[in-house]
Amino acid sequence: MSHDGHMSLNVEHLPTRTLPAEKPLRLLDNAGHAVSGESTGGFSLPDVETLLDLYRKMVVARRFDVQVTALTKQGRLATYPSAFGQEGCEIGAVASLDAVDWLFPTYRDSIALLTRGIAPGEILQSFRGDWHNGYDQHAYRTAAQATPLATQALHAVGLAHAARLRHDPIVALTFIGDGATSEGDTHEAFNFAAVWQTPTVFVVQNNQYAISVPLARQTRAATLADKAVGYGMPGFHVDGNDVAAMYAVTTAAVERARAGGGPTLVEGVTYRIESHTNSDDPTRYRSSREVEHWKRRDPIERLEKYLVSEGALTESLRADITDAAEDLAAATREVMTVEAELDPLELFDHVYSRPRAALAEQRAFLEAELAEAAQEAGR
Amino acid sequence: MSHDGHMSLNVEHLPTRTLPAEKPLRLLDNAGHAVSGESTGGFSLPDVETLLDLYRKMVVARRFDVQVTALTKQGRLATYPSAFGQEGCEIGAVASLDAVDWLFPTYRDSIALLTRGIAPGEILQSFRGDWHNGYDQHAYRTAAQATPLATQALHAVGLAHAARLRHDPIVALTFIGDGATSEGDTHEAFNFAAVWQTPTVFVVQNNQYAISVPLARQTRAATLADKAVGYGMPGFHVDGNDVAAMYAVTTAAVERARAGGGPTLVEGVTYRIESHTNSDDPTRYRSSREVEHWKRRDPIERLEKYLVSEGALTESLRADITDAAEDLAAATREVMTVEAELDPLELFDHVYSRPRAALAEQRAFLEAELAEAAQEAGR
Amino acid sequence: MTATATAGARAEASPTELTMAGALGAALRDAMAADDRVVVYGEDVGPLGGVFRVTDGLQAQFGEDRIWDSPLAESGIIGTAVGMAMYGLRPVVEMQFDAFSYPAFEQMVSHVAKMRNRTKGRVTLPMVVRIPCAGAIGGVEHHSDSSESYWASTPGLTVVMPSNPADAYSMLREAIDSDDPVVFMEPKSRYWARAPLALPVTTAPMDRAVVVREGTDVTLLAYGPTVRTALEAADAAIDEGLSIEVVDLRSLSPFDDETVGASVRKTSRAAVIHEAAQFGGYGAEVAARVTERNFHHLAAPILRIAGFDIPYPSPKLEEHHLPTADRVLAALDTWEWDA
Amino acid sequence: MTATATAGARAEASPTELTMAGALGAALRDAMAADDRVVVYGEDVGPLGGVFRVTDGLQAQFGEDRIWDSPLAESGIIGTAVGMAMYGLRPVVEMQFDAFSYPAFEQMVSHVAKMRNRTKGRVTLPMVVRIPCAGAIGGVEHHSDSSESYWASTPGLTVVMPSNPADAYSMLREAIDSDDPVVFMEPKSRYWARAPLALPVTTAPMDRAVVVREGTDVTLLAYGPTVRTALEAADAAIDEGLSIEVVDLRSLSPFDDETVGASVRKTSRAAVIHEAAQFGGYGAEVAARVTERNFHHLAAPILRIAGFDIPYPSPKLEEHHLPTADRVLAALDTWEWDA
Ligand SMILES: Cc1ncc(C[n+]2csc(CCOP(=O)(O)OP(=O)(O)O)c2C)c(N)n1
Ligand SMILES: Cc1ncc(C[n+]2csc(CCOP(=O)(O)OP(=O)(O)O)c2C)c(N)n1
Ligand SMILES: [Mg+2]
Ligand SMILES: [Mg+2]
Repeated sequence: MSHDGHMSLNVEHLPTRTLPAEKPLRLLDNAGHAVSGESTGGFSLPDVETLLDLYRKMVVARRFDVQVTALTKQGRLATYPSAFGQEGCEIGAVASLDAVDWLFPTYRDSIALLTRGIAPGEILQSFRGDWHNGYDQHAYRTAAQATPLATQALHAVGLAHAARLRHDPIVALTFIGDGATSEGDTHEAFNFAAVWQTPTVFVVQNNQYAISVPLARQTRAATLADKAVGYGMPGFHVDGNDVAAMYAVTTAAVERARAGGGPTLVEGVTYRIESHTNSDDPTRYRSSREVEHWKRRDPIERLEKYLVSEGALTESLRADITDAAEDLAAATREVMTVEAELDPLELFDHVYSRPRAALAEQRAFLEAELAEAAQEAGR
Repeated sequence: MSHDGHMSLNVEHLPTRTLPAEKPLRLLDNAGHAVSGESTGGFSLPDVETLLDLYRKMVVARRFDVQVTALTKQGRLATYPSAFGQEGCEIGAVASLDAVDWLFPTYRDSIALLTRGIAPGEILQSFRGDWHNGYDQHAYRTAAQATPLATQALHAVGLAHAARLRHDPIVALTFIGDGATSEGDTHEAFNFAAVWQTPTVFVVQNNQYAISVPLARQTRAATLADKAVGYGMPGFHVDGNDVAAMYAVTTAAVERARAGGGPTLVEGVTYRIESHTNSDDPTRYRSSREVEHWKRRDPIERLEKYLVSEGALTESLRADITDAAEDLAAATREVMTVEAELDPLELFDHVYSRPRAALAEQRAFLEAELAEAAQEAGR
Repeated sequence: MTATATAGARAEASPTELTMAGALGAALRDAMAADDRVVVYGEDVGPLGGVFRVTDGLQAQFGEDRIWDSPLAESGIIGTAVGMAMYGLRPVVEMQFDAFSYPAFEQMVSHVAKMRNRTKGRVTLPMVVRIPCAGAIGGVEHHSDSSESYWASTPGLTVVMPSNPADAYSMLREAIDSDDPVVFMEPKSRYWARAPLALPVTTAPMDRAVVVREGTDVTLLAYGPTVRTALEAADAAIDEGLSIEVVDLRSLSPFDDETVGASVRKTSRAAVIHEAAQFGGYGAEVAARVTERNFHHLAAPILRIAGFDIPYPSPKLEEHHLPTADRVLAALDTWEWDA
Repeated sequence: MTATATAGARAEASPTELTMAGALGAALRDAMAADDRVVVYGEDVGPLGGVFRVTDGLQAQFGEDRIWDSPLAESGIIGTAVGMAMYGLRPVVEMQFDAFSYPAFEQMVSHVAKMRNRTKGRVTLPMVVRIPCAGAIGGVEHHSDSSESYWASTPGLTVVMPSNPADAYSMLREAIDSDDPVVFMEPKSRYWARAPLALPVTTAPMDRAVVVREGTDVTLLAYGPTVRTALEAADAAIDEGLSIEVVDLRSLSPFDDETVGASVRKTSRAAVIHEAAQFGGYGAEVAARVTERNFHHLAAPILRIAGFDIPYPSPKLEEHHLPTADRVLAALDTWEWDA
């Protein structure tokens, strides 16, 4: 066993007392060239078909993200946390899951939900302010997007442990922000998962900032993947803008988890190109030079260069993908033109499964108030 | 830099991306022989005078601990968490502090308080149920013993950071149990300390159990010191029953902290010989064979063997130490025979510094009630 | 499976003396036997049987996949229970003392309480959080807090507290059967209270208050450890010619307006008793809502006999803090009885 | 150094329009200038100036040793503040929203609230925990909780909430000067409310309620965001021939029984208004204690106009949840006015 993170996932029980590679693991470099040697960490480039699929997903995801940001700027959504620039992380990770697996996302991960097949209108219900969550958790095997940081990681561990107790070979993958790694819940989730050996994959999206706070004020560790060591869990430090690497590593982690090998920590190093949310002002805490630097490390362009150089991305395929993306954007605009019919009385209907007299009284009060208002309006 | 924890503390900025030694660092073996080579981690044995002082402190501490346990069994205290067997950790760590430094102890660390010079009667006020805390924090530079696990570690970090901001060269040392390392607050304390580079020394007393729960259910890490890596902080895995090693490592950590080198994590591997508290039943979760095994690794006997073999522990010195220990035990019994005069009205006096009308009313109510009761009793 | 169904399925046992701790353990055992989705975990619940021995013997019976010791982290315990409940298990977790549930506060308030509403009922969390609660056991600091008002004032939580072994059994079974998350509070000072009991037993539904003693002049509203206090006061009041009705609230959220209102309208006077500090304590809600709904039936303000507005005292001073039957009677004396 | 002393040391400024956010920022600036033990930290309080820009410009002025961004962990923020206050600094920390203070609940309840009492006053914690609070800003889930009853019901904490820029300035200065820990709640929906203000300003002591509008028929008790609601209701009530007195509670713990009692005894009718859910909300304590102390002066039960007993709704539905002037007036109509 060496100390610089070389490990092949053929090994069933990975050695866990090793430091992740300090240089992020990478399969494609920024120019779109396949990488060989040390920095691949023993992983190999997914086949072209897989890469084309990842490419398509990233292009569609970005089109969606851009569309929603535009709609938000028009005031059509209460808020939208964009993942522009993080497509390598988001798609690489979520594409590694089977349909039976569970995803535990944060507010940042709408494009991962989209990639899981959740409809734009369902994803956006929360951000447009209709209801706190708009999709079916069980149908999509996707938890509600979590806002309280790191809390969802524990849910992922619990669900994975329950499945394991039931001999149900599914995996739970959760996203955690670089800032959120500072929360106690991240620690407890890592530890419970490691002690219980739950089939959980932790994907830390290190996008360099927690709102305005840069990574250097969040940790003094050389990499966030280093944290895995303290839990006896394997950790991988990955170039998050290399979707091929993200896919390869998380796929291996998912397979390992499914096979009973326990949890894995995957850090994807990436960057949030957009502001934190629409109410953020990133000029206060980062330079446009820095943003430009990262724009030149775009995850989609990188894969595109590779696919083009391999002759895999034909013009007709490209057109096809663009069409799909535009269709999705149009559908997203469309769904946002329709104002949802909201029934204020529903406020009382889901708090408890067992009816409560006091809530029924309050519901009746609101009903009367609404009726009176309607009457006034009618007069 | 090697990967097995060899490091000399002459280095001002320690390399922190290294794994602690898997074998605990040790300066004296169980037979009381000085150890040389790898497992000393580059530390050297303290001089005989220092070791004699540590020996005396341990003997006195144990006598106190045994005395208080006996008094507790007689029902004279509400509870007492014994540190019998952990004297190497407790004394080695606390002896590394200067008078200006601060200690942030837990319920387990009464003998460390004693070693800091706090009087038995003051330490025991809380355990005998008189008041929650009985000694002067500022006079002894010792926080109240913390019961909510791991919470005190954050206080230690905060105080150390404040001192650093004020260019006051003091250090804060805190004890954390193996079980308490699972709490979110431990994580947050490690992280804040590392990011802020506070002069804090974290001493994890790994006594193998959290009440009934063994270490294997608490962590999957190879050592608890491994956790340091994830914070970019040096970590040392130390034989906690070797007071010489504990003293050498924590002294180096304290010096480093004082010099502006930031925090250090020191794990002392030890064992709690007594039950968790008087209301515990250890036969439910551990074997007497295991306890016997550890009794044969007694920290006091180990140092005693060395000192005897070196001819440093003369009979007269031994008698002198025994006398001091017996005097202390007698004083402890003595202070426990005196029932403290408690004024129930004091319940209202320390909640706020600014007087509150409602509390004054409640105080008056209790005063009247007490007066009436006194009158009834007098009748 | 409901408690009643289980009751039917078991042979009638003849009454034996049982403590509340024993009744709770039996409820867990029976629930685990009846439904293999019920799992139990927390700190020291395995070989030790919990610091109050409520889970004594359960690991030996059901094995480590059904009941196990978790790492020492309360947010971790509650957070993983959320995930397990999402999966379809019915976790029953233990917080060792009220004060040690506080690290889990965010998971409790932001997730346990809100998950069902957030997801429009698509995700229910059938989980039970057992909390040995309150004081009067000579515990050192942080071992005698009363946390009920934090939970009861959080919409989305159901909060119950039994006062006797029969209710302890029946309500815990019902809580485990509930599809909603339940904060199940167990008054520590009553753990060793004994009652003759034939298990399984089904008492009143867990969301209802119960009149445990009838009276005509005053209604005492109590829960958990103070039910005994109220009954003592009622006994003592006979000498003073006062007929006291005692209502055991049992359910703190929801509040049983019906049962309580009926009693208060009958007696026209009421007082609520709890250990927690008075200011912002659960008694505030009781007094406020009972007054709101019955104002013109009240001859006097609703009194609160509660702990002082101070942190819970050290063992030797706790007796001065806790409500006693004497304090209850003294409080009733402050009313203008001729008004 | 007290706010008054500072006021004396500064040249009188002429009134300029100031928002509450601006007044709070000015209070922090003046406190930091007056006392170098005052340090400020939290999430995003540095270069960003806080998500509500309250700390805008402070890092540029005072440097990173006086105000800095901490790692993202609320228990860490509060726990380290305890240590800093023990050392003798006066930390002012920010929790980004009510719901994001919950991870710090254990540190708040078990340490911040109890340290002074535990140590018989030997260790005081002069720290301020600023919490942008409540809703009505169209925030998505977890951004509009009202957490005040959790804090106010915890003995050992002092809890205040200003409703206007002048109080915001004066009360924050006083909170920072206080030797006791203060939970300083800032109603988000009022951050941009403007008032002409000459700084420094000293208003009523932070532990006193203030009658902000006199009236004779009804007392409305409000705090933070609902003071405006109460004033609107008082305006509208003129048409109905009703004279409403409005009391801004300002201090939630302690409660100013004197000021409130005087008003209620004058009007004989009162209602309390808050955004938080009614059940177990702060209004329960208000209703309970005002009734206790003034029962025979009351012509009607004290009403609570509050949020429903549900988790805070999504942006498009929050208007139905929040108390409005109309709801206040409708509630007053439910009283038996001839009684
Ligand atoms: C417990 C908690 N504290 C604070 C916040 C407020 N908040 C929302 S996002 C955010 C920054 C998160 O940064 P990071 O984890 O890096 O994720 P990113 O937004 O960069 O994806 C903060 C502080 C929150 N949502 N939850
Ligand atoms: C937050 C919290 N949770 C639970 C407890 C109850 N408790 C007291 S001691 C203890 C075990 C602690 O084990 P460890 O940290 O290893 O310290 P040790 O007692 O072995 O010294 C537990 C669970 C507590 N005090 N605080
Ligand atoms: Mg980030
Ligand atoms: Mg231990």
